[in-house]
Amino acid sequence: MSIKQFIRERFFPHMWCPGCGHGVVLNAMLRAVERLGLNKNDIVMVSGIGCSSRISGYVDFHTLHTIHGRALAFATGVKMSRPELNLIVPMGDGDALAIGGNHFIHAARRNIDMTAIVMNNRIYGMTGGQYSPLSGHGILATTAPYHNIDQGFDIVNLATAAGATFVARTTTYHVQQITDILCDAITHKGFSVVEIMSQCPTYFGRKNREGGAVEMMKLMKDRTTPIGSKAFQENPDLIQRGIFVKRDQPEYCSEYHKVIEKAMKGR
Amino acid sequence: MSIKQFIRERFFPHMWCPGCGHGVVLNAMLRAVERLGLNKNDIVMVSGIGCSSRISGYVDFHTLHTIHGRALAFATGVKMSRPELNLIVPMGDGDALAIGGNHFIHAARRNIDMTAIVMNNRIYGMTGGQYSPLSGHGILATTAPYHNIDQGFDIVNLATAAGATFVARTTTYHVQQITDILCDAITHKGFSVVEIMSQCPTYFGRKNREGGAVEMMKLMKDRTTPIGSKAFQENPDLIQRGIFVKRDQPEYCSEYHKVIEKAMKGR
Amino acid sequence: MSKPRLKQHVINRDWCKGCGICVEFCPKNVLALDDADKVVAVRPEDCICCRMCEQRCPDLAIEILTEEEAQP
Amino acid sequence: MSKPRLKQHVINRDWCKGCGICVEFCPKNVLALDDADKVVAVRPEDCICCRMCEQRCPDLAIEILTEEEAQP
Amino acid sequence: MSDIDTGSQEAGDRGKTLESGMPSSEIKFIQGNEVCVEAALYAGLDFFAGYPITPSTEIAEHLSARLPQAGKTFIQMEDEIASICAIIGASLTGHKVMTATSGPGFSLMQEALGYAVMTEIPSVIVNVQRGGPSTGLPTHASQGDVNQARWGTHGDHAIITLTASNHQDVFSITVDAFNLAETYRTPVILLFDEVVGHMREKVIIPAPGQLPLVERLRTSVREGIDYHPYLPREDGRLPMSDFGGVHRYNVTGLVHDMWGFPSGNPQVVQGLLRHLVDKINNNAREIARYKTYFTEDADCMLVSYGSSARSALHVVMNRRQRGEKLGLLELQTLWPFPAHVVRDVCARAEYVVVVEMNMGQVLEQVKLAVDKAQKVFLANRIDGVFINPTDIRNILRLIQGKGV
Amino acid sequence: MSDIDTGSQEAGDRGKTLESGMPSSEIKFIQGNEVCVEAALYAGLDFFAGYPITPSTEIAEHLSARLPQAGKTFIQMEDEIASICAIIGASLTGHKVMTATSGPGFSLMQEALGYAVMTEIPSVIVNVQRGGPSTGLPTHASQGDVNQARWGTHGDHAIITLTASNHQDVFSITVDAFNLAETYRTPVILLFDEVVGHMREKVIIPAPGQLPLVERLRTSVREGIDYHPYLPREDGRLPMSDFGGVHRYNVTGLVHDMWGFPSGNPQVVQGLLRHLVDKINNNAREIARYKTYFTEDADCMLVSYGSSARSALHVVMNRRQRGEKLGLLELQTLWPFPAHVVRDVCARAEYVVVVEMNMGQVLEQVKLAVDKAQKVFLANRIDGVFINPTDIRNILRLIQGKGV
Amino acid sequence: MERCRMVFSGSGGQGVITAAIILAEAAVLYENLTAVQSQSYGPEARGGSTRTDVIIADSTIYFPKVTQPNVLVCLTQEAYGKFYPIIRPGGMLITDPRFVRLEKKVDARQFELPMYQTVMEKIGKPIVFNICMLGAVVGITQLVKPESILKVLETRIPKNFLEMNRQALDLGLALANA
Amino acid sequence: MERCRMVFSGSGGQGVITAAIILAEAAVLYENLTAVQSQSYGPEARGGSTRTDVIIADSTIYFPKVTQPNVLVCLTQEAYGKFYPIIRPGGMLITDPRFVRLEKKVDARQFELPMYQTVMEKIGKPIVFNICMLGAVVGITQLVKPESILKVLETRIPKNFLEMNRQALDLGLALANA
Ligand SMILES: Cc1ncc(C[n+]2csc(CCOP(=O)(O)OP(=O)(O)O)c2C)c(N)n1
Ligand SMILES: Cc1ncc(C[n+]2csc(CCOP(=O)(O)OP(=O)(O)O)c2C)c(N)n1
Ligand code: SF4
Ligand code: SF4
Ligand code: SF4
Ligand code: SF4
Ligand code: SF4
Ligand code: SF4
Ligand SMILES: [Mg+2]
Ligand SMILES: [Mg+2]
Repeated sequence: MSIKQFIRERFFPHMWCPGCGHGVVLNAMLRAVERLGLNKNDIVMVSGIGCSSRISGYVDFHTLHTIHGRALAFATGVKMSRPELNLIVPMGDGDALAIGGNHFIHAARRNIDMTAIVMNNRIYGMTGGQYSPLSGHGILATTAPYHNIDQGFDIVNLATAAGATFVARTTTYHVQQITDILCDAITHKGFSVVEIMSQCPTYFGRKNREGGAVEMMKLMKDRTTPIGSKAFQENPDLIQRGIFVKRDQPEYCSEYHKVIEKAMKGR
Repeated sequence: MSIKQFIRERFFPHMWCPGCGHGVVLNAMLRAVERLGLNKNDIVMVSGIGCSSRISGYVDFHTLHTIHGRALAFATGVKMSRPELNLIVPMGDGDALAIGGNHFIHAARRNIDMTAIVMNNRIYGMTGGQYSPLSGHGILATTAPYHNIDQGFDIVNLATAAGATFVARTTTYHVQQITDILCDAITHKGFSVVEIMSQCPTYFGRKNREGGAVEMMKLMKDRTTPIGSKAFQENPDLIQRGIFVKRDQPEYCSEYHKVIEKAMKGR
Repeated sequence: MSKPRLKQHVINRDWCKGCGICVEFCPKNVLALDDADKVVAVRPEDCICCRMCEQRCPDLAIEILTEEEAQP
Repeated sequence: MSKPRLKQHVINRDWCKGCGICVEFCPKNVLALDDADKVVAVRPEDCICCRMCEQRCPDLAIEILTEEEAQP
Repeated sequence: MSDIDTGSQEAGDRGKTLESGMPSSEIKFIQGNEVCVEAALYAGLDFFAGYPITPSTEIAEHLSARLPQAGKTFIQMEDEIASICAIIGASLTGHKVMTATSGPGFSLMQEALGYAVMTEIPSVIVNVQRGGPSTGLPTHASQGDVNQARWGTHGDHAIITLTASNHQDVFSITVDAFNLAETYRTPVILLFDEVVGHMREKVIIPAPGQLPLVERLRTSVREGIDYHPYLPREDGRLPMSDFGGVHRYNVTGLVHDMWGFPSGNPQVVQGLLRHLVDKINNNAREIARYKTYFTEDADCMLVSYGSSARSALHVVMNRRQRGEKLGLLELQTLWPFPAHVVRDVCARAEYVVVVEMNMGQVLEQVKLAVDKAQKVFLANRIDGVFINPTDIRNILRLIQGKGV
Repeated sequence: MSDIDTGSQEAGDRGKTLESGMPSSEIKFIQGNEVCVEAALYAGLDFFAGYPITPSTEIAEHLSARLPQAGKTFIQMEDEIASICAIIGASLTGHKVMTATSGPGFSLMQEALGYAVMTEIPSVIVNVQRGGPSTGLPTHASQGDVNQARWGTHGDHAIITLTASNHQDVFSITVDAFNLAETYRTPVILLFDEVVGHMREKVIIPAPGQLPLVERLRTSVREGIDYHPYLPREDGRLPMSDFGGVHRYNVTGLVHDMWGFPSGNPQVVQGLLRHLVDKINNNAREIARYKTYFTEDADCMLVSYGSSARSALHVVMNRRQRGEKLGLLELQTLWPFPAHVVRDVCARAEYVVVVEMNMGQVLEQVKLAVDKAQKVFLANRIDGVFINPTDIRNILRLIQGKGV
Repeated sequence: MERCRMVFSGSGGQGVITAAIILAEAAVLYENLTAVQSQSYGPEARGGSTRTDVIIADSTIYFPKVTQPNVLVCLTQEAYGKFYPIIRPGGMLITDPRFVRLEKKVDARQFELPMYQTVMEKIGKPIVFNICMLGAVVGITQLVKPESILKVLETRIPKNFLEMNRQALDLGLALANA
Repeated sequence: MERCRMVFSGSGGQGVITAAIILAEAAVLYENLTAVQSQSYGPEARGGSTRTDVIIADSTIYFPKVTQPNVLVCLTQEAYGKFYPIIRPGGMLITDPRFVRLEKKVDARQFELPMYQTVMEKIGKPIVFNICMLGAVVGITQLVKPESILKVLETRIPKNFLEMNRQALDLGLALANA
């Protein structure tokens, strides 16, 4: 399989549970890299801490497995010091938006050129099933034994309001869309956010009686619809999939380059 | 003056520079408290660190002057443990949205009943004039001697996307609107965000040749317009003032109360 | 309620920092800064008691006392 | 490009965790889990080489080898 | 035949041992983390805010079920910083509060911990230690955060840090933590470790009233009279007034005067800093919790704490059976370091062996405490594996010059 | 007449003093914070990320102007956590990096500092100390973060911490910090204080080449050949490979093997932790920077560092003129604590007086280092006021039993 | 009584930890014995093999881990391969042939019990496999009375599942005594 | 030379700190002297009075702060009230009557110089008030040559403002020698 050239085979089978959506994301992401024909030496993957963040250990790029919630801040250092590299920053929903929420909105605001992937399983997988800012009201979790009263973020809205210039959403059921969108996102010059709804059968599925991986993927199929589809007009509870934002705006590293030029000339 | 009943006179004249907009916010805020007829013992003001955050020292409420960026997290503890109190949380733009951005979006998401006031002077006043996430592209600051390349947040958009159920903006020029909006915001049951554009003549004004306090206030008059005004339709560069969002949604403390009821019954 | 009539501009000279905000935005040009950069009501007779000075002062240093208020 | 013809389902039994995703979502019901909860192609002749199994497998454990690909 | 079930056990003067079978007490077989939860509830915990992290997560999980049952508050915050800030806010309204975390989260809490020290907020912070530094070894045994508990936040300050080795002690020391937090108006750190946190064993939940509880000392100053939030009484304690009550005062992390308002006056600065340190360090004897085993005649004193003390005690019991004069001092108070206890207990020992799972953090304190630093040795493990009696025996043999 | 301008000055063996008037060196009259900036640029600083905080802000401000002029990178991040994370990322791509902060920000950086320790990232973290704990006294003099620099992050580890008392030394010690960071592949902490940071005095910027610079040791392993990012060479150094270069490897804060991949193997754990500590602590002699004044015959040795050492030196010069046998040991390396130097230098002194602006943080180390702890005294100030020669003289009088 | 040190090992979903806790809890709550249970985690939170240690005694237990178990239960080949060397000479090894092929010589009594197969045949729900295993352990070691285990199950398991668990326990006891 | 310890005090906007830095820099860069300048901040970052210490000497300066100034400049009443007691007996006190009313007895030569008025009359820009003050200090103390001050000004001030500053310096020198 040609995507095998991008993985570190010796660590397989990976640590994820059977049916974990994070594996699907890995699979589709590798296909995007393959399709784009990127050189492995030009890719830096930066991740935080969580089941999702373990993805960096499995890919044969420059990989930086950091601390919980801070991946985008590390990535900013990498990118600003080597703007020619491709930065891919996969994060869990907790990683990106609980402890990491601030770095998320600030990276978006700066429009720094990197691809943030939120592997959204609506739960803290790594620590055993606590609710996340994406769980949503009513959900059960090990720290919400009655029911969760926290409203969930809408990642797409938040990223857009914060200033991201590429914002998209898809699910692990829609693997080809993952690959398509990631190709677009990685190519986009600016901060790209791709939310990928993913399943954690072990904790989210079990706690919330959504069944196993297969059933959860079917739910993602049933609960989502392409942006602006007729189905959505009829049922606004459906979650839209696709590319919500794609716009041009000066990218941060290029802007900084202008500062250098100005400074070198004397103010 | 009847608003003097709400201040700690012994600390006046206050520490703010001549013409500092933060004083105007204090003035208008006290009038809102007066108009609402609130009992001083029922108000807790929680602030962070910054020139703006010094406001808590001057008012005769329960006052909690905390650490930089974390006011909303402290306030969450106060509110959740004594839901009947009125929480007013004034913050600087840096305090609320640089280091404090995460607590800001999460408090909004939870819709916890408190009034967050962003005293937005687009600069770090306390530390002497560095750029903030609200400075905006092109601005000069002590850490942006060439020009600032960071895009600014739109506080209204960000708060809305994060889930705040009351979102408004006004300026220190529009003092009566400050008082009106604050009355609404404090009364609103849920998380209210009020952005008050404020002047820092000492750093922002001087660095960016906007003149003194008077000139800066005139600029705020000229650069803003009521929401959806004709002027705005003609000139979309104008900044809109008014109440952008005001909607009902279950408030966090009440929701938690339901959890207690459920738990006490046995699941 | 009858139109308020000015009794006095109560100015706290210790608190006034001379920023000039009240002076500039007074619709009737009632106020001015003196030599020591403190505000004074130079044309009190023109005052319409709109209280914009009082409400805009960042230092809570100026207050409009009207006849009604004066006799509680 | 001619329609791909299946050469082989390459299944990595060490990697397959038996989650059943490929089985469930194969449009032609080609796959099944065996006793040891590993995937096997039980009806390879029905396979249309759509590669959905390959692309959805979270464990990179199944691959579709087609005739074209087989002779690079 | 069992090799460790004999030997008398002398409880140290402050080490309270519970007798089983007390009326209406309850026996449970639970994890150490859950014992901490039970004890916190017993002590009157009203408010918990936390963020999950291995190996402390079970504390949050159990409390999320238990607190609402008691009409009290559980909240999972967006991170550890928010968690400690939230409990400080809740403590100010007059509630008993706690948060729980592990290494990385504890590092994040350091700024706000200093705020709690400075503003004198009663609060309990649990750190169930895991292997460090950094993400390290999330699920493994380690006791590497002892010095961080003391010095993690910036600036001079003092702090109370407690630990325990078995579930009954986890219970009583957790209750103690709340009591000390109220007594000294200070954050107290409970420094447990992965072994104690995750292990299950019996614990007897004492009947209500069986363990003494210290309640918040509230001011008797009446409404309208000046209340000084930072004026110590004769006995050194500082009565509080609940936020939302009748006294409106200011709380700030800046150096402040007795009214709680910022001050840069050198006398105020010196006064406040000395007060913050002295109120704790001058009461080191009161705060010292420890247990002693066979200390009267021991030639070789083991000094240990937390789960390591279990292995140390195993060895002591074992060797005593053979007539070897080993003793154990089990520390339950780590900070302020009970140097006086260590000095006394180790006075006649020929050598002292500190048993811990780090590179010698308590070792250094013991060296400072005893008469002759050269007689102090270290028996430790730093590889994530729980130190076992064989490790200690092997090291003892080397110390005694007997080789491997 | 001046009271302090005589007396010979013996530079300690590692204390490099610059001669003025070297060709193409440049004289400047600037703040200590700006000296740090000049030195960092001299050392080859490529990348700075920071967040403003008093009294360190001027470092960021000057760099925001200077770095782009040199085609290098300055970025103001959203907070201190992001700042240290960003510099770690930038260091991995092969750049010399720095961040600067003060107490509260330094507390926030502790988690990521531990990550830099664990992943062995060359980096320089400046903490210009202010009064603590908490927000404390933002604009006042203090040296209260010495122990935090050592123990602020969780887990066992070692760290290098340097300081200086005057601008010429601020320059050379800052350059040293970068050199040591590269040599030992580690974060290095520069612990300055408000007085040194804000004071202006003369500094001679050395000509290029005048001070030795250590550049990043890059692997000689060629593309395609296995590169081991965490395999020390014979001499203990670990060659690096730039991220974005030809070797793709993994970096993690989990305990990892020589390839950089997570491992829980006890041998790997023990090996890594020992390596992290030993690479620094076993080189304490190499890393020790200090200066000595009149140590040969001193009956009374002052031990000091940072701005306090200026006041101490003032007293020494003054008293020497009167024939009193005072000496000064000025420490520039605080961690690993140069115990061997202290022991040697203080050996013949009748008493040793540690001069610092905290409650005795270096005092405790000096007590551990000398032969007789009882001969060590503390001359300090904790009230935010810069300790002055009179303070020291008064305390000396008391120590000498002469009363006030 | 003789102090009994046990290690139960298997893979994530098999419920060996729950079984260990139930056993230890039964000993403590209903037999007035002392017990300690602990578990070790791999370097990862997920996947991999699970190991839990239980010590049951009639006196205080200080060191809570097991270095040499009297009783070793292995429910996967991987666990068997990893742990068979630590068995205490003269101890007992319990395996299920559905998961483990015995390959090594050990100085221990070996019990190869078709627990999985029996559970599937008689009950049809793999979820009670661990209770069957527990029945076998209790049957072989006689450490606690089966009733004590049942008492624990009653406090932990919803009423409608209780019968199934009792059945599984009996199946295990029967296998042990076969 | 005699070591000279100075304190300049005033309020935020008056530029006393800049004046102090220029003086010290002139001494160091153009007169081969040693100098240290420092400033103290109030408890707050804003408002309040400003104080800056300068020591100029021809030998190493260790302790960088001034406890008893030879030269004390006070440009506000508040600063005067706060600092007059620390003046070194026999020192010099420089004030501007526009801002300071002398009320206390001090053992020092007192120079009441109408610097502000002069600047406003002759130049009309309050911004160079501090340079005029500096001229007065230099004129009175003779610590450095006026040319050295000018050299520093040249490196710091945009060309078109230089003349104005030179003028202000001269006005100060003149006042000192009046
Ligand atoms: C500072 C810090 N706090 C908490 C943790 C514990 N922790 C590790 S991963 C994680 C959350 C994982 O959830 P998510 O980011 O959604 O990733 P997932 O495991 O679901 O893929 C937490 C809370 C940590 N490692 N560091
Ligand atoms: C953790 C921490 N980082 C940095 C600082 C320094 N600091 C104090 S206030 C401030 C920013 C002030 O700006 P803003 O919040 O906009 O308030 P303003 O002063 O403009 O009203 C900063 C960076 C601090 N006190 N604590
Ligand atoms: S716990 Fe959930 S997120 Fe983690 S590996 Fe298992 S299924 Fe995936
Ligand atoms: S510095 Fe700016 S924000 Fe601060 S008090 Fe002065 S004018 Fe106001
Ligand atoms: S607005 Fe207030 S402070 Fe400003 S000049 Fe008027 S009275 Fe004085
Ligand atoms: S009340 Fe109105 S009119 Fe009168 S002085 Fe004030 S601003 Fe002017
Ligand atoms: S999807 Fe992959 S892991 Fe799952 S059953 Fe199929 S081959 Fe096996
Ligand atoms: S390629 Fe398509 S048809 Fe063939 S087995 Fe896979 S999913 Fe089924
Ligand atoms: Mg998740
Ligand atoms: Mg601001």
